[in-house]
Amino acid sequence: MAAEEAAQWTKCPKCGTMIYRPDLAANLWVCSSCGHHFRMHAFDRIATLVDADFTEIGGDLLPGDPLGWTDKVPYPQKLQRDREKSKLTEGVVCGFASIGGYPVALGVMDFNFRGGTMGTVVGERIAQLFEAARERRLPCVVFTASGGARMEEGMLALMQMAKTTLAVRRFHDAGGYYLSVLTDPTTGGVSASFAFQADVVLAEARAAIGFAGRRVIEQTIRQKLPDNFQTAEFLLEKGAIDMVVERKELKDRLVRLLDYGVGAPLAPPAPTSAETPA
Amino acid sequence: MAAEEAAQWTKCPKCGTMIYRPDLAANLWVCSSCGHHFRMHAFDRIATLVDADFTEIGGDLLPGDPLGWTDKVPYPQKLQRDREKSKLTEGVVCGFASIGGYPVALGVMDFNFRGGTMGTVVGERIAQLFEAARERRLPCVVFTASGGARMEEGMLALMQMAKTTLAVRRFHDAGGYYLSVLTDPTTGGVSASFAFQADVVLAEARAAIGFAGRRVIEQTIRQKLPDNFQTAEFLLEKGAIDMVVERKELKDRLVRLLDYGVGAPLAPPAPTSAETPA
Amino acid sequence: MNVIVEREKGLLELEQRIAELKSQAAAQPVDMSAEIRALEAKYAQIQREVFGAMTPWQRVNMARHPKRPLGSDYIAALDQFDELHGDRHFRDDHAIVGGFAKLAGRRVVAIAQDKGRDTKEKVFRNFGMPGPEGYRKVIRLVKLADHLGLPVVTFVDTSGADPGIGSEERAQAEAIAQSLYELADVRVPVVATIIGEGGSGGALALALADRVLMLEHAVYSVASPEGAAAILWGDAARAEEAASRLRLTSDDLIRFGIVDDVIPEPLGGAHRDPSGIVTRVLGTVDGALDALARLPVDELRDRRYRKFRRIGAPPPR
Amino acid sequence: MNVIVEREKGLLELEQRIAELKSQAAAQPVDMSAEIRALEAKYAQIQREVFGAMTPWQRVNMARHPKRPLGSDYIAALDQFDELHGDRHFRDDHAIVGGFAKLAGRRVVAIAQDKGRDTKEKVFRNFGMPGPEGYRKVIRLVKLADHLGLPVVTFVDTSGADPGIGSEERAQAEAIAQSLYELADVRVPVVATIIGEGGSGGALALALADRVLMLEHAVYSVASPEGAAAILWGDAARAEEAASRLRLTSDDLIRFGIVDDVIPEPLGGAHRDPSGIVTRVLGTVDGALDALARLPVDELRDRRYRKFRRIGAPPPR
Ligand SMILES: [Zn+2]
Ligand SMILES: [Zn+2]
Repeated sequence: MAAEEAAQWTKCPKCGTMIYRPDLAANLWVCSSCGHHFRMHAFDRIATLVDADFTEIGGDLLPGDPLGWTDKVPYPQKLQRDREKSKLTEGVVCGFASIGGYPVALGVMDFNFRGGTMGTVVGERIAQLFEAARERRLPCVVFTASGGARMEEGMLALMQMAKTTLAVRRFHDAGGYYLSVLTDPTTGGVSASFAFQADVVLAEARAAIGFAGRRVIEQTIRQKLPDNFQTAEFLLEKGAIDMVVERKELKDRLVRLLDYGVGAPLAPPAPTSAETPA
Repeated sequence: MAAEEAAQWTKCPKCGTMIYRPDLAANLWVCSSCGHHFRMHAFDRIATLVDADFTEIGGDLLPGDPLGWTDKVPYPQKLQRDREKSKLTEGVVCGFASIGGYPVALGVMDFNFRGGTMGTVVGERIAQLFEAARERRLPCVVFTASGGARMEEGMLALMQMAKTTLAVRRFHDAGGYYLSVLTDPTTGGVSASFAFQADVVLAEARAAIGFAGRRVIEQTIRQKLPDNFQTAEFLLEKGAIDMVVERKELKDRLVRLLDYGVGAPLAPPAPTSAETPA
Repeated sequence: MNVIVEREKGLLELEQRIAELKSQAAAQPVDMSAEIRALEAKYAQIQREVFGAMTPWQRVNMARHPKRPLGSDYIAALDQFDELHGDRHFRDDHAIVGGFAKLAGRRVVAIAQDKGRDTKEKVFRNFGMPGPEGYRKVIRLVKLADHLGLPVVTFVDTSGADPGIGSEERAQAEAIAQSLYELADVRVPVVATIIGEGGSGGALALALADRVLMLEHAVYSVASPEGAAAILWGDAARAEEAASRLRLTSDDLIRFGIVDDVIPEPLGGAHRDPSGIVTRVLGTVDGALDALARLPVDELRDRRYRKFRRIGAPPPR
Repeated sequence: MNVIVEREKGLLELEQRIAELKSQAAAQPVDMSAEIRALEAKYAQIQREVFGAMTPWQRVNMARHPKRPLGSDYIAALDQFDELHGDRHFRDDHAIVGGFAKLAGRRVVAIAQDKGRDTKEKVFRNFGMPGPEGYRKVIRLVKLADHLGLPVVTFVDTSGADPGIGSEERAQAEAIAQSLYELADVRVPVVATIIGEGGSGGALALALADRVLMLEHAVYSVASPEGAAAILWGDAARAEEAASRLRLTSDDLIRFGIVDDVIPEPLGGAHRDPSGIVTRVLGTVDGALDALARLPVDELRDRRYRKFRRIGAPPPR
């Protein structure tokens, strides 16, 4: 098997099945053998959701190196490496689109860029997204995937929890409708800010969601945690989230949920295109 | 010992000590041996709290017999008996007064009248109290003591939970400041309405507080409950109430708490009399 | 033992005999129409005797009939339903089912108490007795409805709030008090329907509403008859006697102005025509929402205030 | 092992020798003033060496010094304090102490994180690590302050929010998110002071404030140095190295505009003059409240928005 052909195959980390990558993409990055949800690239996620009309905002906001951080390699080199690896400029992609005919402000985080950590650019893009949604009277949909605050930007990263919260609150107080979709993994400063400030909090099936990391907790309590701990299903049972959705049903569900917001104080008129669901 | 003299003595139900009634009154109906808080008559309670200026409202509202209730004796006879026994016209006394110089709207329930149960008159008096407090821009202080809704007035009694809630909500939305003091016992429809709708919820030491009665729970789970279950101290630990106060410290504490509301949107100017605490 | 189920037994046998006779008649040339008519007349007579004028205790048993449509049956009949779970703090309480829904094309938030049908479901739903987390889910959904401007529709069916240790530990009283508090001034119309048992504060916590509807044979009571008997006479066995005094039927409650509208049931009770009754209820709710939708928000809230304010109030002097 | 406590040992011995010498000198006719002066000079020199220019790691250790004034020391120094307990739903979290208070005669709501001093207290206070109920108590108190128009004063000192199983089960992330959400638009002024360790989101949940003050040797960090080292290099033992990179000192944070004012400590740290430093902090808070009290509500909230909005924002184009 040539190297080129081999690169077309990937192994499911859950069940070990070898999957042909184009098939995986066609199946929304869900393993057809075991249902494992692969982490999705932000632009793949957007492509599977929107009505082919995504307009990015804030894409020109790029991170600096406010702390002058160096450990093994300088922070700017890490950023450069992740940019190349992920084809992204930062850990979140924001913009306008419509989903099933419903116009939305859409933010999608990507674990491939610095583990989806929130630094100044992620915070700024999210804040701008909510501000733009407020001005344009759009509902806001945000997909989270994050290891938490980005260490290499220190306290400036932590402060993005405050910044994003202020933008969400202002949007919401004006009557905005906000749906968050927690994907694998959503932890730390992102889970403890805009992820859990939505009107409706959805989670993808089997996503890991929590505040403290699993390892931190295991070290603290010095015992192994049960397998389902911090899973979406666990959180549903504990009352923390509204629903768990399989990826294949996610778009339909989002369209239905968006429709309930059509009469909200801060909402555009109902869609009139042929794409409107019955 | 003559019968007349014997009537001057009472036995502490907690420790069994015989107490001379005038001493008990002088000690705020607290057993000087064991600290047991006797249930207080509403007018005794008022006398120990207010600056000698209580003006009752709603005292002329008297219960009818909306269901035409009879079991062993007709409901009107029960009412008559309790009126004579308690020297009260119903299970709550409401009015205006000042406490340590702070003008308040004050409601005091009394377990001696039909077990402090809430019927139409209790609900109406409480609602009128909150409406008057709103009009006069007074903080509201309510002492609860209740076995719940009054069976003999059926659904009309239950509806008083809704009525009192509406009055509390309207008062609160206008900026009113509301303190509730839960005394022994506070259960059922009173605990599940205005008792737990206050800005600050105080409880007298060792008072029994809960929704379901202790016996109902024991019958349901078929085991004995721990002694401290549904006590004020238990609720404090469980986070349900703001503080537990010994009766001797209650007036001072209320005065301090009332002072924090002086700048509230719906508040009279700060007291200027000599009674104002330093 | 459900007294309605007991009384139904003879009728069900008769029903079966009539059906058998009819199928025999179809298969044979002999004319059996006279016998059939006679049996049908007898059936109708017994049915009228049994269900024509039920005692309050029979109504209680009808409200608890094992085949009576449950909260989730009404939810299932909505055009669309997207369940929202949890109180965001402790757990998802399955005695309360709530979420976004469409009713006759209208976007609403629907909330139902559900007792469960079979044993497994009953346990899962805690027999329809919500704990504090159930009422906190209600609060959350009502706030959401208020935020999005969606009317709230509730279906009430509970013997009462859960009286367990955990519920007391997590402040059941506070949860009900706050549910009432939240409903008291919500900016959207609220329509509550008592579909089975409206048991005490645990029911009212979903029924501080602009319109309170009630099924003909539902009951709505200050306490369950058993609870009232225990409170009054220390003897839960005297439930039938308590039921006869508590004025818990729809006739009583419409007279007191506590219920705004009674939805008739077929002779024999809602379970004799479950889908028909569910449709009729949803239609009545829809009509109530139509009327309420015309009111300006302040007028809506003011009417709600006055509606409950006058219950049990002395006549104005 | 606290590196500041270690470094203090020599100084404390020297202090004791000077004190002994002074009492000897007072008791004898011999002139020992030269020896005393020499020792005092040496003491001052060492003190300057030790505390004059502390490394970030030393600052972390100073912030964790076992004798450093704790949250409850600030609370105790208020003119009046009436503690309010509980989240109304699950339990009273002792890592958070809050209630009504008077500060320089002003009515406020005061909220402090407290780590506890001795072992028993530390356990009682969960080492100052609040669980979800702690943050829900904060939310409740902030709503109360908003309702009564009282400013909010917070004292921040935590290594972070509690990372236990129960805290995750009861939605720690949601509790912190909602605490931030509540503070974001409260109608009253909020002044936060970082008095010891400002550890991550668990600290920020009390510090989304109109004025953020910081003691000179306090630290405020995106993660504890141990946590950051574990995240970055999988090795919590490299905490000192992490501390040196994280920019967690008051000098760094005032430069970034994250902290508005730094309150100087005596040479050797706040614990060398606990009552003096507590008084100074309360005075600074009072001054900040004076300034904020002059702002109209909308202006206050707008400034709060802009204050955090610009942190880490790219320069406007
Ligand atoms: Zn697989
Ligand atoms: Zn005693």
